[in-house]
Amino acid sequence: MSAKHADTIVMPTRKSPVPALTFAALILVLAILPAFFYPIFVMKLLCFVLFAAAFNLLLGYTGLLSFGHAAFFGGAAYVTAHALKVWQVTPEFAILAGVAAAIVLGLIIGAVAIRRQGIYFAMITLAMAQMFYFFCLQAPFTNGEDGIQGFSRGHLFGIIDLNETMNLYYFIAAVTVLSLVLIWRIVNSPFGQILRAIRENEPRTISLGYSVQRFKLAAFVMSAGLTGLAGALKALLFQFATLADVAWQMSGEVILMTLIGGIGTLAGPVVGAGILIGMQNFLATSGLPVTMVLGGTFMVCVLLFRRGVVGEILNLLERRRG
Amino acid sequence: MTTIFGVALPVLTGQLLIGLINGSFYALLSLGLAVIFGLLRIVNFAHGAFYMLGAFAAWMLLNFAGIGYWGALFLAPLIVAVVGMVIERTMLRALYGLDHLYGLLFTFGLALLLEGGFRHYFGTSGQPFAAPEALRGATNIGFMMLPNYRGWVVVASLVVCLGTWAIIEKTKIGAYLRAATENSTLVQAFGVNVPLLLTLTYGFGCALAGVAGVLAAPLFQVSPLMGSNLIIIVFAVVVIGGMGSILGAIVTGYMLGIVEGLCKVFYPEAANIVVFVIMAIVLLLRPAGLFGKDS
Amino acid sequence: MTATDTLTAPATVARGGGAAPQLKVRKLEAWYGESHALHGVDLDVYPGETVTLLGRNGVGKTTTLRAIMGIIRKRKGEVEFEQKSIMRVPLHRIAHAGLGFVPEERGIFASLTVEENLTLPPVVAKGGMSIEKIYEIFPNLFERRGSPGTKLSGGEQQMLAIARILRTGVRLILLDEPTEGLAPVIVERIGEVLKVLKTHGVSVLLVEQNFRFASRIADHFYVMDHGQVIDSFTVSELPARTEALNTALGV
Amino acid sequence: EPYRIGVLTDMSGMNYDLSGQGSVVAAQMAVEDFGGKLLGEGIEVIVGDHQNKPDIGSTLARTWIDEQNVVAVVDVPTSSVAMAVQEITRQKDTAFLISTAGSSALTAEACSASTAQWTWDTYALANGTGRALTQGGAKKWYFITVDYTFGHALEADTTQAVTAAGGEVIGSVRHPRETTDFSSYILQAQASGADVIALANSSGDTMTALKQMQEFGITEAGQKVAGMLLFLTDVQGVGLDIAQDLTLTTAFYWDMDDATREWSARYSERMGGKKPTMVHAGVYSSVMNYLKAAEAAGQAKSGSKVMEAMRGMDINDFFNRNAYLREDGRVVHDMFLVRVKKPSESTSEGDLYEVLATIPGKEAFASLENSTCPLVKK
Amino acid sequence: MTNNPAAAPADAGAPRAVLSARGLTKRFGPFTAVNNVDLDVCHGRIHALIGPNGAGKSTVFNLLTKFLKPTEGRIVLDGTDITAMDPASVARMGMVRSFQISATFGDMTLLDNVRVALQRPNNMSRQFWRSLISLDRLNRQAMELLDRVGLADMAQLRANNLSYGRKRALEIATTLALEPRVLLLDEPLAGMGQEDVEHMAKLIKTVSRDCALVMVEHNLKVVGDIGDDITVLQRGEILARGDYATVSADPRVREAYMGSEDDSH
Ligand SMILES: Nc1ncnc2c1ncn2[C@@H]1O[C@H](COP(=O)(O)OP(=O)(O)OP(=O)(O)O)[C@@H](O)[C@H]1O
Ligand SMILES: Nc1ncnc2c1ncn2[C@@H]1O[C@H](COP(=O)(O)OP(=O)(O)OP(=O)(O)O)[C@@H](O)[C@H]1O
Ligand SMILES: [Mg+2]
Ligand SMILES: [Mg+2]
Repeated sequence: MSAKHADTIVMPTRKSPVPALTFAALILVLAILPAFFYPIFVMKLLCFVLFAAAFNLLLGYTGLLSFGHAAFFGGAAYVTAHALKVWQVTPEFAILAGVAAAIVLGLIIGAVAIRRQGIYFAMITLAMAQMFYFFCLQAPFTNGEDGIQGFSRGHLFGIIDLNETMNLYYFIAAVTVLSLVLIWRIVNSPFGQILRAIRENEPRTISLGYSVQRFKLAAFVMSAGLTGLAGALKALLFQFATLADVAWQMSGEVILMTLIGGIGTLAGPVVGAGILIGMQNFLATSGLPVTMVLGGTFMVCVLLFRRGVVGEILNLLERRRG
Repeated sequence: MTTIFGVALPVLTGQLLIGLINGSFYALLSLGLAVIFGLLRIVNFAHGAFYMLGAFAAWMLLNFAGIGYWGALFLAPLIVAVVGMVIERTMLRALYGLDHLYGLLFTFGLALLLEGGFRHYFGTSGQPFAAPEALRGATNIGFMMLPNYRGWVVVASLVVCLGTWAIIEKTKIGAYLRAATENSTLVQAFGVNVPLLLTLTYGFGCALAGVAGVLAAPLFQVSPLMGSNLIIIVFAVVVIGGMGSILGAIVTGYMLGIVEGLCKVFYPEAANIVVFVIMAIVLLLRPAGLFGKDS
Repeated sequence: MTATDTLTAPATVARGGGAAPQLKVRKLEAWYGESHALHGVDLDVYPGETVTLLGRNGVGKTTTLRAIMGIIRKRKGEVEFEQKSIMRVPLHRIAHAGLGFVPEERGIFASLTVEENLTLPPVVAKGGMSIEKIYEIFPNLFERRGSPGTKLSGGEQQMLAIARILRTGVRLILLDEPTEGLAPVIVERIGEVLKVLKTHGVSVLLVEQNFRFASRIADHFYVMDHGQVIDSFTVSELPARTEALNTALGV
Repeated sequence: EPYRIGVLTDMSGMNYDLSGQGSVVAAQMAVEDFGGKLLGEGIEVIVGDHQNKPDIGSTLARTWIDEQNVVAVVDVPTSSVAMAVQEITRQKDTAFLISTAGSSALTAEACSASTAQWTWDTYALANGTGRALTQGGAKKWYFITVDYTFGHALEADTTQAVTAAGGEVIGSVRHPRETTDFSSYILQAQASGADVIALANSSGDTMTALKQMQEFGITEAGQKVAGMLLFLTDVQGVGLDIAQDLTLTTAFYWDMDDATREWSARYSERMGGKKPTMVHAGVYSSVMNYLKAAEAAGQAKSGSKVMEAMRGMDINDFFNRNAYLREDGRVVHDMFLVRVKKPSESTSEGDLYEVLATIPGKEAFASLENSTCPLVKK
Repeated sequence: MTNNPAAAPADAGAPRAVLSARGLTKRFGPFTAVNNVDLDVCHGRIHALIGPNGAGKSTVFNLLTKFLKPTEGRIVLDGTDITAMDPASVARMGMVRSFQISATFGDMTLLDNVRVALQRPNNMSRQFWRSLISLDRLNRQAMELLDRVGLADMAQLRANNLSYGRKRALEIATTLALEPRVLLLDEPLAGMGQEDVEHMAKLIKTVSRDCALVMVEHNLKVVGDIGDDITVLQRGEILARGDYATVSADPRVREAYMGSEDDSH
């Protein structure tokens, strides 16, 4: 038993330079990326990066696997598209409307789903999202298979013309980076600490006096809202919202992104989204059967690289250090 | 011939019966899922793919080997079981100790791979498969014309379901399996060959999907996508019944088939989502499902 | 079985005499992943003997039992049971060779009822106790026989874990801290059960923190530290060793 | 740099049979038949799999046009993807030759001057079948309709044709998409006493419904079954046993005359014996005519200019009869009412249809009178 | 027998009953696990709950902390009827428990384990916008707690890497972080080595000065040493109560629970 006095051992949490550096690097990369890549492609990537990061907030840090995130993504996309096309509001309001819709959906689906854990949770979210899919299929405002198409992106705050590719690019890049910072902050906050505790040992967290259900719901809704933001940006970018974004396959894809990148890591979703979107693009003209390749990738990841790319690298580094 | 007889309760009773037939498929599939989940703690997302595989196996047996429906009814599930067992032995096994989510994700990938593969080699429009000679036509059962084949489906599925239930609940095998899911090393240390048992169980669960596939082949299109549409509903059925509850899966399967059938008469717009609505309600009132033991 | 006929004196066992050890462990090493937990354990258990492994928390007692049983895959050295090596025997055949295991964490199955838990391990040889006898010893279990295993209280789970093995007819039982969490009356009863086992010729390899309990029933002691056996003595040498044990175990 | 023709299709999903590889082959045949050179440059066919995702499809189309000198995007199944791509081709003024997508919206509000919707649209199929059957004496109609925009439109279009021809719709039932069991709907349709049960849904649903109708002995009892949207591959999928006597409308059937047989034989040879669908023939015809028009216009970059030239051209061939391109992008040509043969009538694997009647283009397609396309001058 | 001469017998003076239960009953189906139990727990005293296995001790814990709903009976904490509350609210009112099977946050460091507990009373659990560094002001308190259970020099280890006995110590530190007014410990000493047992017993005694403490324990030596009030349960009912000397002299208790165990310590 130690006889040392507590004072001598108190160590303040060191402010790690890594996240700040990561974000700086990200901003730098985003500044020069359009010079090398197709801006539209980069923007699409950013939308999915945000999607995956929002999803990871839930899976990676709260331990809840949602199989229904497409509902928030696609739902927000529909609302944003509808707002732009029919209500003809400015883009920032359209996006806000989309996010609000995702939050409401998140509250509804979350309230039911958090009553169970683990796979039950996964299957309930899947089923609820599927319900939403059928709603979108049948609701007249979504135009069925055609989707909501052909609207102008409008002017941000009434001033900046988002139909200009580079304006749009900087807008989307800024929103994405800010959201990633926000997610990082949530995860590394006192609140995030409680989420971790819940993931580790739920009964114990309850016995410490935390209303676990509320924390879970809060995390779920945050994740849903940020996912909605990603969906709204995507609708703005492509100027359409279709059923593909609410289909359960989309929920599967975001899981795959997070898994490939590394569950519960900061950079994982970025890398994972990059790989998956890049792969889809490559496969589109490769002549290979896409679903087979995706399915195979999924299996290989689960069997061999459960930590994901970033996770495996981190693990290697940690081992090196001993 | 094809009008509905008996004017008083015709449509309704007819629908009830038809719901029961649908329920047969739900029951068979959710039973397989429940067996695999209850005993291996794997959410078999590939279950729909195995169902499809069963139908395709029947079709291939007919077209490449000249083996008809009755032969296929035994051989096709066997083939599916073997495929399942190979997958379990070589891959799935590695995931037992891990979080259940990995099993779900792995089988999700497997489903994509299988369906993608069949789509690639057999196209998407599907293959025709005829009901056996003996079961064609329809019988007048008083209030409706019941296609013979559908009658057969109900009977066959009932037999299979009850048989499975009896095996699992009434024999030692069930106890071994349930124990093995909790602590397989210990059960092994007691002298039970758990790896073999798990392989066989997964094979058996897949075979149940295979049986459903063969039964479905003459009713629906034999197509690579036939399972992926069904699987999510079946998931909901299993959640409603209470995951892992064998009896729950069976009863809920039939029940939901009937509910869905009735919904098609009274409010067809909602027929697609009625199962999910019921699921949400059940979860709000009884989080463990209708037959689930609270965990 | 009643309390009166259980108080038979322990069968004396000839150690180092002509008899061959029933369990012979030599240079047993074991690893948890990368971490080396056992550094060469040597020990013997003779037929009918009760042998106790002593040692502080974390020295590798449990690991020794698990390595003998083959539950830990990564191991090296030699384990012979009744003159046959069991190092390469698959886990599910070990029990059939006549070896039973009661784990530290009890291993009660939540999804099985008490009775199902009790009848789960296959009977591997004749000579095990009947269910009726078991219920007689542990009336608690009889009362709760229909309820799910983990709904039992901690102590009832411990009883069930031990009772389960008594049925199977194994000839050597590896028993890990059987008295943890048990009421003193039950501890006593378990002591009696172990003595009865001895009269039936069943040997026991016991891991125990409750030194007082162990000293009443064991024939032979091994003391472990840092993954090795550092001392060994018989029950008759016990009084002479008490001093040394106190420093080694902090008793 | 060669001119590139981008076949943007579904190589892995549910439209694979209908379009997919067959469309690629058809486009290649057209390029070869044309001589492989356009305005002195080579022509290349490139392929993209949009995986039925509009974002992938539109990104692909955009990069193709910007970076790969693609002058025409061809085929594009799945109407949401086609709509998204049409936005791109309109912006970039690139030719868009639609063959698989059949949404009428493509030539209505969303129409584009650089688009030609070549093969079919939902209106033409529904209308053709509706009118022809009603005129043939089947007056009372009952619909089994898939419950979303597409199905509603199909039902409305058909209803219009039926009533115009003197028939009446006596009932309809809506079913969710991807239904696995149609028996309740079939029972209701059966009980209605209609002459025709019309399936206003598409591929998977239609096939399942047909299969189950046979179980309930619908046609044996004298009711007719009409598919509002059926392709050759669908009929092959369910088999003649089940599809027999079904009436439907198509833009093309391989076994109509020597010209169709000749082209189809060449196609089959490259496709391992498979028969072309109307989509495949349409892809060939659209690419071929596009190349001719580009040659005539003297340039390929501006899609609308090429279409302009095409409007002035005779675009008749084995696929197109009495055909012309309208300003809303619709290619108007004759359609055909066919009946699916009984198994006993079919002499070979691909022998599926009996052509009952020709529907003149003007009747088959919606007239411009009520067009919502802004390009239509009124 | 007791180390604390200040501890008054229950009837003398006015010991404040912080937590009291009346007529507590829990039935699982037909089986009655706890039957009509009355319990008063006073500030500054250790109340030991003993009894044979399956007597219902853990169940009483679960009822008091609301992890189970009582079938019948009333529970009053500090004058508030808490019978219908949920476990988290009860914990917020200052009643905290440990678990019979140890419960730590395995993947978090010991420091974080304790800080999680400290966050709530410091209102630092919902702040999702603040940096983790803001939690550093809890460090001193957390380290003091770890030091009390002898884990201070392992503060940066992950809880998973601890041996069994140390996990239990950590759990107690976490529990103490909430400065509970009522503390319930379920077999806190089970599985601990001898020297840890002694240390922990001392700690429990110290802690009990500032709260009301209920403890389930089979280690009779410890119960005898530090227990102020003893309640013996059998088959869900109270068999005996009083101080250790009274209780251990009761022949029914000896028969049902202690057996021939000598209390020669
Ligand atoms: N599953 C495991 N993974 C990694 N290390 C382990 C594992 N189990 C035990 N160890 C380590 O191996 C060593 C020996 O542990 P073991 O459980 O055999 O100790 P023990 O003597 O039984 O202690 P106790 O009396 O506390 O039960 C310990 O240092 C422990 O930390
Ligand atoms: N959820 C439950 N369902 C059914 N029976 C239960 C449940 N929980 C406990 N029991 C039963 O209630 C009785 C009391 O259990 P409890 O865990 O309170 O005992 P305990 O006094 O803590 O014993 P131990 O000292 O062995 O831990 C036991 O017989 C147990 O089997
Ligand atoms: Mg141990
Ligand atoms: Mg207890």
